[in-house]
Amino acid sequence: MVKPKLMQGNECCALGALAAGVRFFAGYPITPSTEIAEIFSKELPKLGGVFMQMEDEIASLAAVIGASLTGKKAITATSGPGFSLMQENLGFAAVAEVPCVIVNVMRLGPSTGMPTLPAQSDVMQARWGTHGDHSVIALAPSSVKEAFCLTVRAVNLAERYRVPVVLLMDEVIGHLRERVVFQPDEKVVQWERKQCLNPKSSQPFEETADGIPPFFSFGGEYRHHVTGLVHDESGFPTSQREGISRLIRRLHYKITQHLSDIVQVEEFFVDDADVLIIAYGSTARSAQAAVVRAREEGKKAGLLRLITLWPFPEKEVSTAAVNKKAVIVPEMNMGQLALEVARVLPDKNLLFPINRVDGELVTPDEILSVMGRIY
Amino acid sequence: MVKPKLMQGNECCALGALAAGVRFFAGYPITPSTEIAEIFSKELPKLGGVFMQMEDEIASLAAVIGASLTGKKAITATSGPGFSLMQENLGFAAVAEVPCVIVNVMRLGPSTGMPTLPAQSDVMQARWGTHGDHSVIALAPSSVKEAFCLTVRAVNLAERYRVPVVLLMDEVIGHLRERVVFQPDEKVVQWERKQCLNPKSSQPFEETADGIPPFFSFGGEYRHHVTGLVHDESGFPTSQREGISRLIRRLHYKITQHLSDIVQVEEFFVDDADVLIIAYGSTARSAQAAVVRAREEGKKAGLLRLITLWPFPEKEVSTAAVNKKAVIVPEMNMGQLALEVARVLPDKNLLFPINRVDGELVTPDEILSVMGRIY
Amino acid sequence: MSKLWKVRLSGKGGQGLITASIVLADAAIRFGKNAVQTQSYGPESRGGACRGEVIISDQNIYYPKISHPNLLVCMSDTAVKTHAGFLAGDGILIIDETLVTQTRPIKSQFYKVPITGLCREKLGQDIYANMVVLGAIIRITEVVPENVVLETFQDYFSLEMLETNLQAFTIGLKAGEKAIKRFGEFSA
Amino acid sequence: MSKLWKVRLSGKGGQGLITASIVLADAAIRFGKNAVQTQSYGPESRGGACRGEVIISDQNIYYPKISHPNLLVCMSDTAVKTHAGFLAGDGILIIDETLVTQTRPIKSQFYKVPITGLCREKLGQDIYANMVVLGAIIRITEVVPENVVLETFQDYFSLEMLETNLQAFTIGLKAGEKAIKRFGEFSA
Amino acid sequence: MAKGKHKLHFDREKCKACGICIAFCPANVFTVDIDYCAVISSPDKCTGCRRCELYCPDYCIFVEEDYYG
Amino acid sequence: MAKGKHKLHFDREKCKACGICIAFCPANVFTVDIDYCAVISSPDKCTGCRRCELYCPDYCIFVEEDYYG
Amino acid sequence: MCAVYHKYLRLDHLPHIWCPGCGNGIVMGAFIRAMEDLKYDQNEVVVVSGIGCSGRISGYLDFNTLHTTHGRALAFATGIKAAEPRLKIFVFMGDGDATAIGGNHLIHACRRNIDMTAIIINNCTFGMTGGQFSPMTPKGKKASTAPYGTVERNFDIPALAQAAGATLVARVGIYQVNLLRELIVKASHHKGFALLEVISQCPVNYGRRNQMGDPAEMLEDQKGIIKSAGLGQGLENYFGQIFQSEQPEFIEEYNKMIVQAQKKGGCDV
Amino acid sequence: MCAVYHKYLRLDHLPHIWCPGCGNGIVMGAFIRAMEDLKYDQNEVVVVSGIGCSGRISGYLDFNTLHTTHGRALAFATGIKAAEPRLKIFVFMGDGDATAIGGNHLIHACRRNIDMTAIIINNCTFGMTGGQFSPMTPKGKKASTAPYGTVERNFDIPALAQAAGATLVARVGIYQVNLLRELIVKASHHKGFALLEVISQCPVNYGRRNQMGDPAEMLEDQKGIIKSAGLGQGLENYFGQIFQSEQPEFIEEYNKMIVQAQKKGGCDV
Ligand SMILES: Cc1ncc(C[n+]2csc(CCOP(=O)(O)OP(=O)(O)O)c2C)c(N)n1
Ligand SMILES: Cc1ncc(C[n+]2csc(CCOP(=O)(O)OP(=O)(O)O)c2C)c(N)n1
Ligand code: SF4
Ligand code: SF4
Ligand code: SF4
Ligand code: SF4
Ligand code: SF4
Ligand code: SF4
Ligand SMILES: [Mg+2]
Ligand SMILES: [Mg+2]
Repeated sequence: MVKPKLMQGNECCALGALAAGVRFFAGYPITPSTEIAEIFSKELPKLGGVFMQMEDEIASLAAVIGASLTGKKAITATSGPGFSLMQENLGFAAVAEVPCVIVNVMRLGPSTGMPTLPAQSDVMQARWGTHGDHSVIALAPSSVKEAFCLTVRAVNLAERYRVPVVLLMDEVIGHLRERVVFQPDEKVVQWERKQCLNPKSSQPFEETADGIPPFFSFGGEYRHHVTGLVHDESGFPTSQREGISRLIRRLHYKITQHLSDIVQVEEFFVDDADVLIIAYGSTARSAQAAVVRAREEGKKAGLLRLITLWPFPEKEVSTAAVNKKAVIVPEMNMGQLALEVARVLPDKNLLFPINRVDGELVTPDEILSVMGRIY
Repeated sequence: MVKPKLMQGNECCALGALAAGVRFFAGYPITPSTEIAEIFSKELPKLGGVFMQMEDEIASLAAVIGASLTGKKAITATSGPGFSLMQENLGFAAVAEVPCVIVNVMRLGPSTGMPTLPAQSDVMQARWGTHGDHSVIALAPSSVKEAFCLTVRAVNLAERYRVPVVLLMDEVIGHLRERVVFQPDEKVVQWERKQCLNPKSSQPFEETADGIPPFFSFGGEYRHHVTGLVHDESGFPTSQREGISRLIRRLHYKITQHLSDIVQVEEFFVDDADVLIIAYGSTARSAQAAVVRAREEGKKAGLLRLITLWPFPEKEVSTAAVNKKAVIVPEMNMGQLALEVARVLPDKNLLFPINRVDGELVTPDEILSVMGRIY
Repeated sequence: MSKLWKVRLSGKGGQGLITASIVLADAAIRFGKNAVQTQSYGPESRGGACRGEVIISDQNIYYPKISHPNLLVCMSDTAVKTHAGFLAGDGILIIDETLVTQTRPIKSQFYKVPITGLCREKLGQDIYANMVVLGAIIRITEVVPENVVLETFQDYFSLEMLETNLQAFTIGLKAGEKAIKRFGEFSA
Repeated sequence: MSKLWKVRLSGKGGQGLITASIVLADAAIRFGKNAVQTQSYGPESRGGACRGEVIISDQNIYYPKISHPNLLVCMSDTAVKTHAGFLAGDGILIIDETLVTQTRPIKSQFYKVPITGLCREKLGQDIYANMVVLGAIIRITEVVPENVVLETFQDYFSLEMLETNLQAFTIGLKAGEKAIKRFGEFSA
Repeated sequence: MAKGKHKLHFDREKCKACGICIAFCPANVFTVDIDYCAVISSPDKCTGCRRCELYCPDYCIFVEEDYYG
Repeated sequence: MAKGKHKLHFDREKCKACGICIAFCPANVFTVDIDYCAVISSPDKCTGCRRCELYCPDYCIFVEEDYYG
Repeated sequence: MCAVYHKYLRLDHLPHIWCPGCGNGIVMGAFIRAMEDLKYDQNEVVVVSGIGCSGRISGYLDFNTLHTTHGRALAFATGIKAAEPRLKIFVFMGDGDATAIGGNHLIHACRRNIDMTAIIINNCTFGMTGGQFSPMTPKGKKASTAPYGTVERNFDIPALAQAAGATLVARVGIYQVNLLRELIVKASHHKGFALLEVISQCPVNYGRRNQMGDPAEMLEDQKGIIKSAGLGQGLENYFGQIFQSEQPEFIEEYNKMIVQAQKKGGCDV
Repeated sequence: MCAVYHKYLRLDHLPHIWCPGCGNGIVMGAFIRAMEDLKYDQNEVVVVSGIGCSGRISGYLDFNTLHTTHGRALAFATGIKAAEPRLKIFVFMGDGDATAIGGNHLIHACRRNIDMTAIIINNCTFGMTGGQFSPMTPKGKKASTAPYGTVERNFDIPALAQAAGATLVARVGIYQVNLLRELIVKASHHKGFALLEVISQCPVNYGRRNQMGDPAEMLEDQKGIIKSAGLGQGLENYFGQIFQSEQPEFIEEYNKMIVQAQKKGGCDV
């Protein structure tokens, strides 16, 4: 076995990206994500890759998209205020189908808020932050090791589906240091973009069976046009009604068609549970602790940990909720993913959100106490 | 009776703002909202007010907030791409409780999209576009006259609740010209900010009974500090856990505590209806046409028109949905407010969304045909 | 209850059709009708496909768009190609004979008016063609009385421009007259 | 199964307590334990309230935060005020006698160590106080063997810095020794 | 070798009737048609200066040099 | 009127021990205490130049002019 | 249309959407002729543009083309160049695009001195959105958002770019089509960030509102426009003049750093 | 602490959060003494700041104070000034705040020549986030995101501001505390946009990483820093020197326009 190591969430995120083949980072420093940039600034030059500190977050995502258009795997990292500024270009990446990963290490509050305190309050923003209808994938790691694995996965999903993927890490995980073990047989699998093989028979935004068009890269053998305007399959602007609808719908279907490949959840004593906790990120750890303690007390608690937040694991949540007496959703926000859970639950009276917005992680005690009240 | 006039939605929006007492506009041109800026550039100087064309949308909302801090009523107007850029400062207005109105004349698509075509695809963004937990009010007019009235109301709500209010107008309404009648006895009521009367006994961000702190204006008699950091009641940054939580929660409660004052819907043959349509903005007009035709055919259709989109009229929707055989939600997007309706409906199988994303308004025929299939 | 009019003016950007539709809607409202006006245009600021639409009614107008106009004016070949097929069964089609090559009757109520030609000929410039269109419409449909339209003009044109636009409108009225007379020729 | 340690090092920014907590967590992992390390600090880059926390266990550590430490080190008066009340019933409290004015025993297991004073006196500078702390902890709790900590040092300090940090650590070990001996004085 | 004549190629389809070539041609080669589009009226006067080609925003005109046809 | 002496006021509470006043005082008025905070050791040497006051980032020092006390 | 147009234009996307007499077409023509001189492999050229009438240029040119978000063209271009330095980059922006919303990316591209050619097509207005004033609309001129004439001062683009660090700057009018072509060639050969301000014309949304006559008249009037557009800080009134200096270029400096970093030893991933 | 500090500081919010020897405190001290000279009614003064260590200055000063979003201070300030022209505006920004994310608002405030005083506290780094390089970090210096030394060039802030249209620009070091005070007074008296670049120090996140000694040593070293921070385009190396010109100010021009507009007759609302 490989020697276990003490590693930090942000560190593992950067190293995961490098392992996934990322060779371009552009970003603008912001607490609590800065370590990610710092690691890239140190490691990328060694690998011949590019680290750029841009003038702001808008430029950062723009540069990442530009780099990705040349075929490079590219990433940026930020926190709330920067993520807000990236929204317009996130929409560009969605509509122009440019693979890229945006790490958002979530901190508390709107505006400057509380830069050093954790929150999970950008969950809805990750889905809805940009204007217009679009598709996006968002993942949330619950451990330092998972920060590595999910960054790899984020890069892979971005490449496979030609979408912006948001890694929603909360500050607790980003700054957490813990024991990480890489097994000697553990391999980092890299997914590559579907490449255009023959420009005669394929188009850069074509409606393929799997919904994902082949990628034409800048500086490759075929020239093409990329625009943020609604475009037809060739990539040029269109104002044909069917063409418009086809593009916007495909941007959705290319994700919803592949839920089984994209959506990941983890079950922890779910099957026989009476009370189900649904959680993600660091709050899922509190939930795990609560489940362990509840079980010790003989209470049948279980946890459905959401790894993929968007597309929302609708099927998994409704299946897991079947026959449960209560569903507890602890979050470090005023109740965001709980809204989605409410949408999916057959009976909203079963839903018990727990919300903390004071910069502290929800505690196992709080979860147990809610559990105690209802069960 | 006053002579009826042919007026445009964007025009009425600007005139409504002036009637509500707005004397400051800062914006950056963007289709299909530009007429609003153009009218302000003509009318504001006549009234001694200020029209500024800023370097971008970020600066526009910043300038609006700055102007509002001096006690002036201030507004900006934009469309999707600009609205995305405003998100960070929208959060600032929310957390610093600065009254302001943001008009978003919605156009199609993420990124540049289809600048001249209508959509209703920024509904979720209006609620969730900025990072962190916050409160926001959003209204959607369905007629040109209502563009006037709801702009007045948006200004009033912003002033009363010290929040950013988003006027979500779709391009159809923004560019529509129709007959507008102002009754001679029609008065524009202006709501004013609660002012600080005594700085000794009150604080600029204090927890009052109604949740709304008194306003201290720059250049007034009392000096104070305004920050986008989480702050205590005096306005200075705090990292006390209770203080943080209190602020974030108050930002919510000051809205949710006043739903009856804020939420407006309009019923159109709802009571005895078997099939309920829930719609807003221009699609509500298609729905009205559909209801009229359905009734002509002896079908009991009704419409609940949402005037306030955020806070979501949860109570009104669930009440109106009682005993309905089906609920149809037509939108010019991939289904956004339908998600909220789904959350509130007791039985999701009753929900029938109609979605158009090709830049055309949903037609009454489409609604009738869905109705025909289910009823 | 008088007739419900669904008017579509179609052509290219720069022809002033949107202005014509606005003036028409405004005149209808002055005349005590209900009216809505909408428009659509492409990214091109000149020369792209462009249309102005007006619904005139005595009732509330909820749905403001027109799927099947009962009065269609086409000021380009593309306009004919795009819109003629949507004309309501009993609808009226007016084409600008100067610009549209397809001049064979394609609908029962088919009027040919050499709009742009007349405008050029009499006023030396194309840009008043939109008011010629308006004149022709008013004469052919009588949707709004002439004098109400003339009244409306005051609000839309500066003093310098008023004169020529009035001329254009009158040219349109006469041309409409003539077209009605010629109508027999084409009636299917 | 050995003891579950919940260690909180509290003081001010600039004292190096976060580094100390990281080294401790790393050493614990080298020693085959499970460990998580977290931290919290204010906006001040120096002098603000600051803490580093480590949980050391043989089990999975889910919830990574500590509400009731069973080993608390306080390096400022504010730290004592803020954290002492949360110490677990059987918990150990170590205070920096040099910086904390409250030096009367407030918990059953109460160790006074003149951490900063010793550091200054022997090394001429305060900045190694964090390794003095670490030494004291190791001696008092024996949570990780000395040699494992020393091994860990190689990864955290450059060659130039290693020497002095080792010295500081040794000073801490000795001071811990002494504190244990003095412990009797305070036991309630 | 003797220099050939300049041959003017003009694409009426593309002309947007901006009037630039007409105003800029030093030799008054162009007039306008009923649509205000350019018309090559006096091709023989052409000096081959290529102003029309270089300034036409729609690439309607191409001045072929050394044309012996 | 005769000019009075300069009186140095110092607020130890606020001092963050940056060392600026110590280094900048031309008259070596300051030394440091165990916390590296400034200490007014030789007040009499003070020339009243106010450098300590103007450069102290924490406003710990105030040089009172024309002090007759 | 001669062969060079056939080679570099996407003929199936013409006619372009620009109005009769719009300067954008003239600039694109000069660019195409400059490409004829430069003889780059089309696959190795990237044309990036912003949003605006001028931004539509990328759609018509047969290279790798990118039509970005409003104001951000240089930031996208920076990513492309840094990721794939062998590519030749040309960035087209409108005056609004480059100097209103995109001003920050402009000065930072100048500061970094990253090797690319930027062309600002300055028609003194926001053409695409219907003629609002831009930071380059001369004071006193009318615009759809300045019915009483603008009150704001303008940038002197070359002076600003030079102060920000650009190492080749020039201003040229579309009137000077041949000079424009030469300058594009020169700018592309320059190692570092080259910025050309091209004084262009929007006869429809700017000229008409300001009674500037037909496109041909506007074209003749160019020198006057340039004068009034200057801030009067020394660089004004140069018209085709070109300032050039040699300074470290971003990619070169970055590559030196890579060598440095790689000496220090490998990454443990 | 003398009376002037008592008057202008919010004593209950001190001690400030800045590190020992941080230049921000020295700048704030000079500002307070300039206020003593200016004698404005405190209720008529607005202090706006950005985000960063330097941005915290607004919280300590007893005026109307506004701590904005990162980089946007000048845009907020523009709204305040335009809405309430009688207020005296001072805007504090860090080098990152003003020249990285906020560069566009900076050049536009210069261009508009709107009457306010902007002070950039240039400590050559992003202090608050832990010492990443900023556009003002001299080339070759280390930063937390430049472990091998920075490769980017810097802005010459006064040259940039002047080219953008600012009508009073100066660079001064915190070493020159008295000059700084005088310049603040002069800038505030100036009609138009006045920009002061104050070379400051971040001993913790910049100085330490670059072995620049203790705060006192850094303070002594200032002239050297200023030299290397210049772009070498003519304006470099002036240290306290001040460039001033008279140009139309935004509010004045706007007011003239109002007069014009009101002549044209009323609005029908
Ligand atoms: C974020 C954003 N704001 C505003 C717009 C609307 N918009 C499109 S083009 C343009 C300005 C065009 O002016 P310029 O860059 O000078 O280009 P021109 O059309 O004059 O060539 C604006 C404001 C937009 N597309 N995106
Ligand atoms: C939009 C956004 N991006 C990034 C940040 C993080 N951030 C806070 S302060 C700062 C830079 C501070 O540098 P500077 O402006 O020079 O101020 P200093 O701390 O050096 O005084 C950054 C990047 C932020 N708050 N908001
Ligand atoms: S310049 Fe070109 S587009 Fe203009 S009139 Fe001449 S040929 Fe036609
Ligand atoms: S080449 Fe010169 S002379 Fe010949 S037609 Fe063109 S502009 Fe006239
Ligand atoms: S006033 Fe001058 S001489 Fe006196 S203590 Fe201060 S620095 Fe020293
Ligand atoms: S300058 Fe001020 S803070 Fe620094 S040592 Fe002297 S008194 Fe203390
Ligand atoms: S609007 Fe102006 S810039 Fe745009 S295409 Fe027309 S003439 Fe050219
Ligand atoms: S980090 Fe630097 S700039 Fe910030 S307070 Fe400390 S010394 Fe000052
Ligand atoms: Mg322009
Ligand atoms: Mg700084």
